[in-house]
Amino acid sequence: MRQRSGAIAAGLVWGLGAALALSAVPMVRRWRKGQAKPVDMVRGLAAVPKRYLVDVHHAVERRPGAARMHALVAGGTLAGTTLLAAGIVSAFRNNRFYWASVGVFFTTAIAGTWLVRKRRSPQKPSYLSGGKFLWLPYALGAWNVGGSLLALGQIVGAGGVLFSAVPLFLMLVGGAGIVVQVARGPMRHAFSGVTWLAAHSRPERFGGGRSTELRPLDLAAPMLGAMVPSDFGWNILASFDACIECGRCEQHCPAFAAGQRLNPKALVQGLALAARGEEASAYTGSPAPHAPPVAGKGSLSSPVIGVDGMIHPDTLWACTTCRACVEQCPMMIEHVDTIVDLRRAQTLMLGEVRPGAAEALRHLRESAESGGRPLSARADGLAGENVPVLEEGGETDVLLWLGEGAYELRYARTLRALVKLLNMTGVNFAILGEAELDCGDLARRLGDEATFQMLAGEVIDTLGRRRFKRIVTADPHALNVLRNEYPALGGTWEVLHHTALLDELVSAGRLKLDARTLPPVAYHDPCYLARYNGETDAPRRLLAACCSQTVEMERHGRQAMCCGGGGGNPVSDVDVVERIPDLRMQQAAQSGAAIVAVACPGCTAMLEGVPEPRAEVKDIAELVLDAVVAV
Amino acid sequence: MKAIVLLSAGIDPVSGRPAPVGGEVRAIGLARALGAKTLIGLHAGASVPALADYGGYGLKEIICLSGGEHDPVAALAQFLIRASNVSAPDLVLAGTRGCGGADTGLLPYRLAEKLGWPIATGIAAPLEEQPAAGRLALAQARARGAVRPVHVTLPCVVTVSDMAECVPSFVFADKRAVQVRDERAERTPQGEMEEGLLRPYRRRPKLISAARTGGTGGQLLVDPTPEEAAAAIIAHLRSLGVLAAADEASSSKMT
Amino acid sequence: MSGVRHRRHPRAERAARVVSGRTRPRYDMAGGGADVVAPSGRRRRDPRNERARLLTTGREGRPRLVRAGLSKLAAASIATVSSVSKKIRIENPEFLIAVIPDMIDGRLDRFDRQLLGAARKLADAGGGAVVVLGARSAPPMHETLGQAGADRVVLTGADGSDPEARVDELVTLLDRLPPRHVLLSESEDGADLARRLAARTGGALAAGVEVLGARQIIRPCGAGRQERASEPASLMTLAPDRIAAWDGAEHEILPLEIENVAPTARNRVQVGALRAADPATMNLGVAPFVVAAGRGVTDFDGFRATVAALHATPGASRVVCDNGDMPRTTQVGASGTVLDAVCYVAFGIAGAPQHLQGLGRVEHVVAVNTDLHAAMVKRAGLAIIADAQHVMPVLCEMLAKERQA
Amino acid sequence: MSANIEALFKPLRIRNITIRNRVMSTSHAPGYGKDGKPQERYQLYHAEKAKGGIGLTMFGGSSSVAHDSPATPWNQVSVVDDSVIPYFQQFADRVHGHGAKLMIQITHMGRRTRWDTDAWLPVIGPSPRREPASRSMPKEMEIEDINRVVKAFADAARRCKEGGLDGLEISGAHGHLLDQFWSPSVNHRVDGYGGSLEHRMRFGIEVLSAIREAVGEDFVVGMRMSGNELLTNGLSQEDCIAIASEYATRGLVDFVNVVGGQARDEMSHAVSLPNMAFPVAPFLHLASAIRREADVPVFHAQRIMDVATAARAVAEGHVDMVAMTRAHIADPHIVNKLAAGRADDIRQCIGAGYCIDRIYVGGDALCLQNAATGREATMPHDVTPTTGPKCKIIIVGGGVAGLEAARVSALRGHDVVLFERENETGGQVNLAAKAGWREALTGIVRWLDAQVRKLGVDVRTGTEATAEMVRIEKPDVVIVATGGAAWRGEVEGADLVHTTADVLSGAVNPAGSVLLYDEMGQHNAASVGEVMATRGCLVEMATHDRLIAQEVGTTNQPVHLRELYKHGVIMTPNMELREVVREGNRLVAVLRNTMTEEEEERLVDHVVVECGTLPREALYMELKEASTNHGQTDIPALLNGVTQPAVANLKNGEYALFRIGDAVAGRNIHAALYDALRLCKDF
Repeated sequence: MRQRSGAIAAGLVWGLGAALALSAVPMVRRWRKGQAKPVDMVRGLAAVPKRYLVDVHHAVERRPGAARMHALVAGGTLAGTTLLAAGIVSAFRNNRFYWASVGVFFTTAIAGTWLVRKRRSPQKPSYLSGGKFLWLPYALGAWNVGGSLLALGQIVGAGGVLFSAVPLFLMLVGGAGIVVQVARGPMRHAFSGVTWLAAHSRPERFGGGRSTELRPLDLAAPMLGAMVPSDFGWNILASFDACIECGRCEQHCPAFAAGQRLNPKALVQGLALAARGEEASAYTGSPAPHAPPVAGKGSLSSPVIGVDGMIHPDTLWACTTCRACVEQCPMMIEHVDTIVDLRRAQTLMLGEVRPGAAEALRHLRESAESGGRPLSARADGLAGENVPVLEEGGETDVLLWLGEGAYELRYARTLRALVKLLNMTGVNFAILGEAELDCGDLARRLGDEATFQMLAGEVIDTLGRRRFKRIVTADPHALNVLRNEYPALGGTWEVLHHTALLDELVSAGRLKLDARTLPPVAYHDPCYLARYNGETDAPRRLLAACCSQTVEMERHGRQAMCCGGGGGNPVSDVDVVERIPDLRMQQAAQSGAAIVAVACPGCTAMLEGVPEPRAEVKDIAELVLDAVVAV
Repeated sequence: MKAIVLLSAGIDPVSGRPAPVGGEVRAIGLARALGAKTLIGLHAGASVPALADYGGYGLKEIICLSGGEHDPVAALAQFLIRASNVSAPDLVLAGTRGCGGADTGLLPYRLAEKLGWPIATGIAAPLEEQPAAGRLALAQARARGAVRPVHVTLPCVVTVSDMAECVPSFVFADKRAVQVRDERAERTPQGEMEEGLLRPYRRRPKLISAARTGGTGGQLLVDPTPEEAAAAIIAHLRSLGVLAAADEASSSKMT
Repeated sequence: MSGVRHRRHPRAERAARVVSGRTRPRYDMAGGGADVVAPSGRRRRDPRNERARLLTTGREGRPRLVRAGLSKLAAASIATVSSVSKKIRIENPEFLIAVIPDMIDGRLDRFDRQLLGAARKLADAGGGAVVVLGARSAPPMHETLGQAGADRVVLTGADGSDPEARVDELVTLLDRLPPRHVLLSESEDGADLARRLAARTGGALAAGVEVLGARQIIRPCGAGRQERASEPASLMTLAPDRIAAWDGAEHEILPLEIENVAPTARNRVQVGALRAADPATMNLGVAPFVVAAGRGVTDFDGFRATVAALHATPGASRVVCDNGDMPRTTQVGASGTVLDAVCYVAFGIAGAPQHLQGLGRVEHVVAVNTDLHAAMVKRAGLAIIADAQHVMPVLCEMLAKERQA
Repeated sequence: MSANIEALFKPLRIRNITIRNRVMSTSHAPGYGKDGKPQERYQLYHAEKAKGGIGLTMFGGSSSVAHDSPATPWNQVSVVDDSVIPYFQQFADRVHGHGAKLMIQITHMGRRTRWDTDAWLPVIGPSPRREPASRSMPKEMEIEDINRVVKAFADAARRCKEGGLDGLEISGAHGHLLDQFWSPSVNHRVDGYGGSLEHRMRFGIEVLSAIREAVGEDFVVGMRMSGNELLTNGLSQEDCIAIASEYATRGLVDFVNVVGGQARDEMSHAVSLPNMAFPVAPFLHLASAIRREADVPVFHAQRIMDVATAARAVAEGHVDMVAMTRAHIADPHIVNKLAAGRADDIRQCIGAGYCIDRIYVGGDALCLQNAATGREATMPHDVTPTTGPKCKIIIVGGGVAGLEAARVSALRGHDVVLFERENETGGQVNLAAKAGWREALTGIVRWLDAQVRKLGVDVRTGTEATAEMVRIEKPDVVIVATGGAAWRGEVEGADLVHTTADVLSGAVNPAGSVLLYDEMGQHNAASVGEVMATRGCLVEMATHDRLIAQEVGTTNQPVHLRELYKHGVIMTPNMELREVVREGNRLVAVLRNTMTEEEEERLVDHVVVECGTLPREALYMELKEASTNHGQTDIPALLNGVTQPAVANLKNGEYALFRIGDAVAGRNIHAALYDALRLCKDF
């Protein structure tokens, strides 16, 4: 009996394995309806363990409780179950040490299972989903308790109903539950997650690398962007299934926090449900806040955006492309790529953009400037500073890219400070003057790839006709496009953020600063500098050198919260409950900062737009200029 | 209904880069609002890349009359007369004026004259109630948001107001799908040339009068009862015509 | 420069003051009689009455002070009031300049006057006369037209309801004149009519002329990035507010022998009556009828109700906007919105200079104010010295009653 | 904020220079010149505007090119020899250091100056016609004089260029030699320089041609001129447009700087420097008309005080550069505040004309509402926080002295409480502003009040402070700014008269006949006379001075006189009020002629007097004994700009006491503000 129950248990494991494998078949079949992507699956699969243990865990670890839970339950269950599968070999079955090991693993898993249950009990946190998650701990518990009991019986040599029938029954029930969870429930992430990790669309991200640039679209393709789920790459479809609904994206999404009709988790789940042909009601997490109702139906081949579809259009335009969700996602899902793909179809195939955005895009097409302002007016704010203009065929060391912000009175002040610093230190620099067009960032984030490529082509041509060593810009959005997105279109330059250049000048001793006595200063990281480009240190070094007292907001560095100014959100007439910059300035106030240091024209405009009383907003260049004691 | 939209190769007033003319974009929108089934763009001149943008606003087909730039009215009229033999257009729509050339806004009028068609001008939208076939009821846009109903016999030329809100959205996929077809216009002699000297525009201020604070005296009521005061105000406003008569006021409320 | 001048003889004035030989002569400032000597023995003077007693009428209606005293005045030295201002007559013009004004509602508006100003420039450069076509009103209009610079008037019959009939009539009349230049306004109606005329006659049109002289006109073209300077064209439209209205002496309208044309309807295009937009949501700068609140208003809900009842667009003074009682977009004044309204009603607004500047080209002002001396009262065509706060509710009530009736 | 504002921030390129924005200050004579040179005070005054973001500042109104146009009368700049060049260089460096451009006005004033100063040379002009304003009768210029002056202009222009200035304008406005030639009201010559407009323009053409030859192509040369002399027989608007167009077409000028009117007598002087009685930008239409016809940039100043009007003038294209000259005297940091979105912090010029009125009596230009202007070396425009200990400062009185003391103290970082017994701050200025066209005075209070509240001062209006209330606050410093109370003077029967303050406050509302007696010669009596006359009173205004409103400056007094004449007020100078007695229900006022001592009477319904104010000092006296300094301000410390010793050496529980403004002695708004700023900036 005792011997037999061991063998049955091993058989059960194999049976479970088979059932799981079978459950994956429809999933794989569905994914194959997505677009083919050149992915080296063999190398990808080989890399999975490392990707899982390093990169995924790095993200999971940001919630220590979840990491513990996951390590115990996944580790225990997988190890116990795998070991039990080896029980097919009778030699093992006779070994007490073997059973002791099985018992230890399953007992560990029981502890983990208890933690799984505790997550949603007695009260489910809002960021977590319910539904099948609610009985998942019982299925796991049945399986693991069964396994433990069985092992205990084997060790102590006891048999009987308690140590053979009961454990086997528990394992049978638990196993069936697990099969249901994997085939039709959140546990599918075990399989889809592995697939996605192996076939990730940005493998460069693994091992601490960065890959944030949007990829060019073939403008001759019949379908531009994604209108229906099957327009996505097959691996992207897998990534939707890989979502474990942990809600970290939701917790970090600035639009969600401000009640702006976007919940990245609900978005990914909406896409996954649409792809599976399930109804929206199957989703049990928080919805996109205040989003108007939609039909909530979908299929692989029906439009996913729209009131008849799965996701309301407002959701798309609320995204600031800040990448906070992507940064947080333990499954490394690419929310921003997804949103931009969806926007591309809306913009390029349907012309469905918000009136404000349509106006901006029209200006970009017709006058190469999003406000329809004369290109010659861009440098107006620098008129008193005698900045040379780099003409065609000319040469300089540093080409200063002014960006869209230069038109604003406020940011012109920052640029003046920067120009003064460059003049002080004798840096040989110039601007493009009237030849500087919009870099195309806004068009691209709004999904208008056609206008982006048109502008990028002209800009690359303009830059190609001038000689310079590197480009410096105070606009992280322009920096991101010039540095990361133009290479794919044939333009590669060394591009520096102005804080990096100033930091370089200070460390080279060309600029001497004296920390001024100021009230506490907090640095607000621009998304496109910190998350997109990983630059968080140079600005902080500069601040430390020019202000007596710095503080950090709770969310800073790569975890910083967006100001709300990116991704075309400000021109998209987004319905607002709260304004994102208001939330950010509240966070600044909580940190005790009286001055918020910024390094981006978008952040400056958004944060200064917050009604007073609020902290003063100053660009790092301005703070540095005030602190200069010698050059 | 078959409609032709007259297209010109315009420029953006700020940057000077080639750009579609706002009025012509609105003309496409108005044609759609009028329920035009067939919608063709017509350009007197050889095709230029910027014309494809009109495709983005909803034109599937654009015909360019190469050589027509010498005398656009003649070229367009010839084309339209020829087209009438096959399937006559009911409607020719145009913007109020071009953007980048002489910009006089005279072309649609001349074309209507040449075709012997009536012309309805400054139109913002169709009226809700349409008359029997063969006529069209349109809303002419007037300053301060006012409108004037215009009834016109088909076939006709219609110019679209720059205040019209019927701006179609721009769809890149449609732009790349547009068929721009070159058709040789019959050789026409060079039309009249504008005389004078062409030079960069110098912006001149509009007239302003001398600032003044005082004024001439008028009717004066000292310490009237509120009733007297109100009655005087109402009577005065009525005499100026700014306050509708009581019966008009109630009837205007109903419309 | 006002035409009133005072003629004074300081020595005579002094002499006239000497009244009595008392040590301290007296005058009564408020009294109407001669200087008096006070009980104290001091001279008691009333300088105001001293002046009044010596005042008579001088030349051209100026006040004249006769220091020697009026009683000594010879009747002959009283100047006869004369100078009837002379009208300018152009009897045998070298050529004609035709002007076709819009004359919306039969009135000559600012643009029409500018048109006549431009026509005068062209006419006066060579002894021409200005002919107005289209004044459909009775003779009293002649005076206004003459003041605006017209020499002849041709009455036309067709109105704008059938634009083609109107063009037919004008083309015939112009053929009969024929003028050297025809001028219209680049306004909504003028622009349309000018183009219809050009298309019908096949002539050229200089549209939207911004600079006009006898030898040269300049008009923008090329998307407003270029301009074309040329000789004045035979048919021109004038951009609004570019050429000053005639501010010289009145012209006399002389009769013009011309056979009138009976317009025949074509009925291909029919233009109906104007339907106005909702004033409540209209942009203040273009609103035709603005009702504004100032310091004298305290109940702003009541004010808004009044504005709504009048079908007007709401406005406010700076103080009211400073206090946040009305949105900043409603501020009227040099530092707010400058109005272009036909009528402006000011409730409780005294009329600071900056506020009055915001009235820009407002034609008619109604002031309701407690201060008789307020600048707004001086500016008003109808001024009511009363508490705006009491008048508004009654006004509302009356309008509501009318509506019910 | 108006959408036009951006238009102000558009750079303007003229010849070889780019001006960073469209806001400028025109050349004027602040009276800061010293020995004919623009020295430190003059330079700092303009450098402050440059620091404040202005695009172009022009200095040296009426800088002279020749000895017979002396620089002495208004402490102007003399460009007659090379000794001025180093000063120009230093000046230019200072202004360029802040990114602004610097230009000068050079001129020959012709008959519009005095012969009885340094060189005692006769004044010259195109024709011997006396100018009422300068009271000078010129010598008719001979051809040699013309050639000499033309050369003098050219030499002076060369000096300006060598001095590193960015450009210059010659003046043909305000009746200088250039427009003396243009104007048929002055020029009666029969040679080639007189007669037709073409001939009258010749002198200017020769001057400008000689200047261009002297300075070469890389130097901006402009011209200031009138857009309409508003004078019978003067230059009409058409004449002025013709002159501007002709000079522009000939390429002689790179800009024209347009003014309205001229300044050859008292009223026209007041009109050309319009004060608060005038509408905003009264002559913009003249500049606009020239801008329409002449193809050169147009500059224009004249009562453009608020940024909205300035922005509108530029945005609508009426002018290319908008000059806010007096506006910058009130606040030299207009542009920076505007660019920083702090338009509400701009201290807006109210058009009091105090600056200009001072220089016409030989003084230096000072701002009625900004005591730092013209004192940049000693007084801060930006008050910086103290590095010393923070004090508790109690200020009693919310008039302008108290408000300024509160503002400055709060900016220094102190804890400030302000008591005001009325329900609103402003004190006597509120009263003064009730008089006719003086309403704009409220602007002074409005700005101070808003600043004080923004800075978090604890403003307790409707609270009359007592010594006890002050002590409870445990102050370190107490400043008494309780102002003054109107005085009835020493006339016999003073109990029968009212003061002007009684009339303005509404305490009395005289009707019938009124004798208004003015002992001060200031604005108060004249404006109250106007107020009463507009209310229908029969007013006679008597004063012991030689003139009505004798102490009021040249841009304001004519407006008072105009209004008084207009309203039929009888003006009786050289009379002293001796006695008032009741006779029946009327009053008899006894006046004595100050020259002949003859007495006469007026039988009137009311007598109103203006005899100034006496300090309200009761609270000060009560607090004085317990204070460490017995209420005395240490004058050397005050003058040397160091912290008052009483404040520097304060011990716990003690307080120092000061009094400022009219609470010390009745003076004016500027004195009150200067008292406060000077004292509090060092706390």
